Amino acid sequence: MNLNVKFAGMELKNPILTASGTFGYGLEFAPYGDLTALGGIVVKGLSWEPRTGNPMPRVAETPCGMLNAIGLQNIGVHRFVEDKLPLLPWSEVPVIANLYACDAEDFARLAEYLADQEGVAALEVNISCPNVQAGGVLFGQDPRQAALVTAAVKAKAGAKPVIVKLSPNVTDITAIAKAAADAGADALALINTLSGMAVDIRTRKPRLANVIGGLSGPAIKPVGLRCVYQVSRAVDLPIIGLGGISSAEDVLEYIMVGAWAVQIGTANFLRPDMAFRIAAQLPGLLEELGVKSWEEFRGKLSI
Amino acid sequence: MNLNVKFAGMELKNPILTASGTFGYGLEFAPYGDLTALGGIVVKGLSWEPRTGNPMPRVAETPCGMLNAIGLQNIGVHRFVEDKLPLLPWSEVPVIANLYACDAEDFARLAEYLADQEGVAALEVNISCPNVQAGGVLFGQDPRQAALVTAAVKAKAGAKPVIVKLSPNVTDITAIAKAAADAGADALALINTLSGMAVDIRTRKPRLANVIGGLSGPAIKPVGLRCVYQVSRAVDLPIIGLGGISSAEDVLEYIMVGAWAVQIGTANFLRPDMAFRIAAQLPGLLEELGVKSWEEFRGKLSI
Amino acid sequence: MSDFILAEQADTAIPPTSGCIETTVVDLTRTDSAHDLENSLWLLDLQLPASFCEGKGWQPGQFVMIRPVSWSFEPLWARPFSICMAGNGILRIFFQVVGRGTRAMTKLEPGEQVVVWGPLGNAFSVEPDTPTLLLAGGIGLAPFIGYAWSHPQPDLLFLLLGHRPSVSGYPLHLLPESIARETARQKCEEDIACFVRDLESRIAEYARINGLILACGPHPFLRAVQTMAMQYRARAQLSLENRMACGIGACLGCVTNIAGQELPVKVCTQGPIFRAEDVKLEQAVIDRVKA
Amino acid sequence: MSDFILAEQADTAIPPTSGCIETTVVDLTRTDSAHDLENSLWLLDLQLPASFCEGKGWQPGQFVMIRPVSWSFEPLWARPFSICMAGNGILRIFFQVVGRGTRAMTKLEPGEQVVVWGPLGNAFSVEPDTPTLLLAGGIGLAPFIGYAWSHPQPDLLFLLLGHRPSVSGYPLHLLPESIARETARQKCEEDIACFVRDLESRIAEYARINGLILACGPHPFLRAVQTMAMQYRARAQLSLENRMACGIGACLGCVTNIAGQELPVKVCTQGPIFRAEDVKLEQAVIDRVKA
Ligand SMILES: Cc1cc2nc3c(=O)[nH]c(=O)nc-3n(C[C@H](O)[C@H](O)[C@H](O)COP(=O)(O)OP(=O)(O)OC[C@H]3O[C@@H](n4cnc5c(N)ncnc54)[C@H](O)[C@@H]3O)c2cc1C
Ligand SMILES: Cc1cc2nc3c(=O)[nH]c(=O)nc-3n(C[C@H](O)[C@H](O)[C@H](O)COP(=O)(O)OP(=O)(O)OC[C@H]3O[C@@H](n4cnc5c(N)ncnc54)[C@H](O)[C@@H]3O)c2cc1C
Ligand SMILES: Cc1cc2nc3c(=O)[nH]c(=O)nc-3n(C[C@H](O)[C@H](O)[C@H](O)COP(=O)(O)O)c2cc1C
Ligand SMILES: Cc1cc2nc3c(=O)[nH]c(=O)nc-3n(C[C@H](O)[C@H](O)[C@H](O)COP(=O)(O)O)c2cc1C
Ligand code: FES
Ligand code: FES
Repeated sequence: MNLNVKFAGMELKNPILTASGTFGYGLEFAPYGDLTALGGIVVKGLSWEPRTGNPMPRVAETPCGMLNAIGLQNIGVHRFVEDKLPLLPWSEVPVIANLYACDAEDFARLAEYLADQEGVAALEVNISCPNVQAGGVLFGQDPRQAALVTAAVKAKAGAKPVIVKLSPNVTDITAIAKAAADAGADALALINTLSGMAVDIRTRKPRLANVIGGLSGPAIKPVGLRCVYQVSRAVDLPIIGLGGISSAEDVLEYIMVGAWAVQIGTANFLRPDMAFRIAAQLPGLLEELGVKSWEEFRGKLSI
Repeated sequence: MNLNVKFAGMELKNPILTASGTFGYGLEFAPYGDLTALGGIVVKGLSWEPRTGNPMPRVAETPCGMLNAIGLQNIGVHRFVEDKLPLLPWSEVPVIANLYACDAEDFARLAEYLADQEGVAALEVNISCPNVQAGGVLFGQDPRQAALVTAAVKAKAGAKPVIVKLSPNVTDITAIAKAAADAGADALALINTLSGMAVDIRTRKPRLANVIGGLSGPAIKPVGLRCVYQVSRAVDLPIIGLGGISSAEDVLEYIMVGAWAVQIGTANFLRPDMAFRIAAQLPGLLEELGVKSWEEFRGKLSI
Repeated sequence: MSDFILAEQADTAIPPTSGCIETTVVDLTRTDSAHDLENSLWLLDLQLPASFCEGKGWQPGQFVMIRPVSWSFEPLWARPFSICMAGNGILRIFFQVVGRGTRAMTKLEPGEQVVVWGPLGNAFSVEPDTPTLLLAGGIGLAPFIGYAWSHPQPDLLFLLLGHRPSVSGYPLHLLPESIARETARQKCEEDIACFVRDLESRIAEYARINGLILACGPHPFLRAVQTMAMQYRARAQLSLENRMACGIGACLGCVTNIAGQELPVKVCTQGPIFRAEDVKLEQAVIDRVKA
Repeated sequence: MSDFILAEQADTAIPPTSGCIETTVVDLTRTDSAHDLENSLWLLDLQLPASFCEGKGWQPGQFVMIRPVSWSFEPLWARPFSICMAGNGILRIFFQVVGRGTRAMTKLEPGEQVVVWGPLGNAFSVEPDTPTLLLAGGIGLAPFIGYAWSHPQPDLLFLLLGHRPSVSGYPLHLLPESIARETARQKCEEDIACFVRDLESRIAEYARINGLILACGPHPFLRAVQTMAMQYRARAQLSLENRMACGIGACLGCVTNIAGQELPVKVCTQGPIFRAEDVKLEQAVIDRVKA
């Protein structure tokens, strides 16, 4: 079948994207597969200024998953646009910039700058920064804050589609999704990591210097599927599903509960050719299942 | 060292309890170990009337975890007290009743009935039922609702300690914890399962007839540790920690982040002698680590 | 006849078991010669825990939960298997590869550690003087090997085995020689229709002579047997293969609805064997449990 | 000397690699004879991917990420290992059991499938005419075997190996015979003090003659080398063993702070080898990474 998916003004040759923070700036994976064989590339979260991130250690393995507290180390949006973007095959594969800021103005400034970059296909807004002004609650944990950021980005994004990335660490993810939708989001991506921690009883220290980090990987797939399922029934926006995907089967599980596209995250660490392998295996699996089009399959979970 | 722990008016010979719903009514495990070697037994959630639970299938395996949507099938509190409790060695090991109801009055009625039962050492309140009157939000997801239930149970529990069991499916678990504490809870137990789902792309059906279920097992340990850590710093009540514990090491991880005792849940399914083995291994591990008392270890994570 | 079953199904006593034991793999042999690992057939011999035959011992139809130590957390649960034979120091099971757990079991090495608990559940009725029809759907043969050996008059038994992989993969040589048997391969629609006719005439016959019918196999097979048994008013017992997380009545994940029971009953402790007229084999469960 | 290293550390180019390959286990041998599995020493030979020596080839000090296919999700990450040797159809690594990943690797069977990516990272400098001191802390010996074979004048090399398990477990016979060497076991406080004195006098000596010092081993060992190298102004390169999730610069989990760099640098792509004067070996990291 034709794997092509169109939504939010984007056209992807297949629904396999990569997840921000797990695929570097894309170039790191060029030796392991053909970047243009992917549906799209979401790069590491970008801030206005370069960021050093959190102290080490900042990754730890957990059962069927991992914790990270990288703290958004990145080279800053300017160096990304100047040094990395020109090397990416952006005319053949959509490159999506993941934005990170700690107030609405900063988000808007990032959006404005990126709106002018031809090589950027869309903006993905990471709203998991704590808003200090709002008492430290994360933007992504409060519908009003989420709406604020979405509107600010949307106002400056010009023609670029705005994807809002949601956190699962909330009482009701559909409330945040609705707020982002009402504020103008073109698509939603979910889920970001679950808040978690790990400790070492011998050193009596946390395994992450930052103490708390984000849980990702196969362990969280049930949570990701549930969130996508709930949001896809509550909000009329295309959804990009992620969380624990590590096979073509997992991709179809997400699409079956309502996702239009998916992102491969932690699984890229299991083997750097993972996203390429999954993209290559997808047609065969669809044929085996007798699926003829995305429309016939997407969201078609029979209850 | 002396493994004894005292809190909330209870005295446990060691901090190893079993988690509700994973240890039947206790008796099922008698062939696999000495029930009196445990710190305590928390039995399957009890409602006023017997409940048939959800349709099948209601369990599914997931990476390093499982989903369940048993739907609180149970024989009802009266048959528990009449048929099961007399067979349990409750004079030698504390038996804790886990209560389940869908409104505050029902909770109060359960508490009142159990307050009179000599064989019941404490009441654990499962507030993960959706409150239909409050628009279907779970009691455990709203601080006011949580306080309401806690106060209702506490008012009728007489001398029995009241343990409130918290859900991790909230934006801020410390807010619920504080509400329960202010409403009179004697201790808190956390975490209950994470909301999740699983699907089968071949049958195109959810793997649970109920569609959504609760995720438990090693996969969720990082979330449980994080919740216990946060709540233990926010609330001045003893905490019973659980979520993914499957070894003596895991027990000490929970105690190091602030728990007074722990519960073994899904791991009981890995082998039915699991809780007994962990209780037996604990002294050796403590000795290896040079721990001399709980006071010197509990909450002593060095940041 | 089924007093024994009904007693267990009353959900009062804890069935006797030898507890949870760490034992070792003695031998693992593949019995079929197909190319594919999927659906392949295996005999697994474990060192029989000394405690296993003490006390009440084990009875055919009972099962064990098996979990290799090497599984750490993946797969998470143990897997249930009928006891094929237990004696002479060996606990033998006969299994088919259907998913990741059974696939992982094909990697077991002699000497490797395996956690086992059992014997679990109730057993097939034994009526020493009654002609008894054993209906095995594929791997459902497993408990009948022990059953045949334990029966006081094996010449009263007749085994009908419906199978998909070649019959050579099924260890029929482990049965007492005196047992009458028939096998029927189901390769195509026609085979299946033919097998169903055969099944029906046998069930009708045993209904007529008030014989005992015991069935073990996949859900669709059990449903067919159930329907016919009801139709001909035969006395049939079905062994259910519901998905099990604990095997000991603790998780309530394996339940089934039984006529006359207010609450769903636990297949692991109150079954796995039920009278055909009592059990509700729901279609929804079948679709999901056997994809 | 360190131009090569500094170029890589500039975080521009993607270091050349042969990509991600599924290969098979040729051989696994335990080299020590201790009783315990913990800390045991092993040589693992994998079939060398044909692409591995093409193009730029590999250089001593580089590493590979290894992940047996049988791991499914547990452990989750691949594990990094120095290339001990690569040639004649064999990719050899030398590893020590320190945790669950390396423990699981001791179960590898010939013929088993393993995913490998590499060669990764930068390499130790080779200065053909400079006396070069190789400082190996235990398993840190691994890269020096390849280094010694690739060096144009092996008689200019001197290897000092500090070790805890018996020396017989270290495959010193794999080194070219012409290489001078000394080994020192660290069993007690006294041994350690003695080894540290030895280390210091060697480092002082190589500083004097403007020799090159290369070190590979656990963090505390590297710290000791670093301190002494700074003190005597020796030219030393350290190979870091930070925890790695991806090995290719994508996760930012392996970073370390380097003098003169605004952002933390990736040990996997910009290292693992750094000049002693540049790298900040933080105590906090050490406590946590090597418990
Ligand atoms: C009392 C009892 C006795 C059994 N005796 C035998 C026996 O003697 N020999 C034998 O080969 N098998 C027997 N089974 C079935 C066996 O337990 C399953 O085949 C096995 O658990 C599948 O594990 P898996 O990881 O390979 O499959 P999974 O990967 O878990 O699943 C693969 C497929 O098998 C189905 N399945 C998974 N678990 C079960 C389960 N517990 N029961 C039924 N279907 C399941 C799934 O729905 C799926 O379609 C018995 C089951 C029960 C309950
Ligand atoms: C570039 C590089 C080259 C290496 N070369 C070799 C080699 O040639 N031979 C060899 O035996 N080892 C080598 N190591 C170390 C090896 O990667 C670790 O010993 C291994 O990853 C531990 O895995 P584990 O699952 O057994 O330990 P775990 O169970 O993950 O951890 C056990 C202990 O090892 C520490 N640890 C875990 N992962 C790492 C890691 N990636 N780096 C350092 N410490 C870790 C943990 O903090 C813990 O104290 C190298 C590491 C790096 C980064
Ligand atoms: C090491 C690491 C770094 C990440 N960095 C980012 C980031 O910069 N921005 C972002 O939106 N999400 C980030 N994430 C979250 C992932 O994009 C993804 O939402 C999450 O890991 C769940 O998907 P997975 O289970 O497939 O990994 C990061 C995840 C990991 C593991
Ligand atoms: C099959 C099953 C049934 C459960 N039933 C209950 C219950 O009746 N009441 C309750 O409070 N928690 C129930 N739980 C939640 C557990 O008590 C526990 O909070 C959760 O599983 C997390 O711990 P674990 O990861 O150790 O299993 C159940 C969990 C499982 C797996
Ligand atoms: S398998 Fe757990 S109750 Fe039957
Ligand atoms: S290991 Fe991932 S960036 Fe170095």
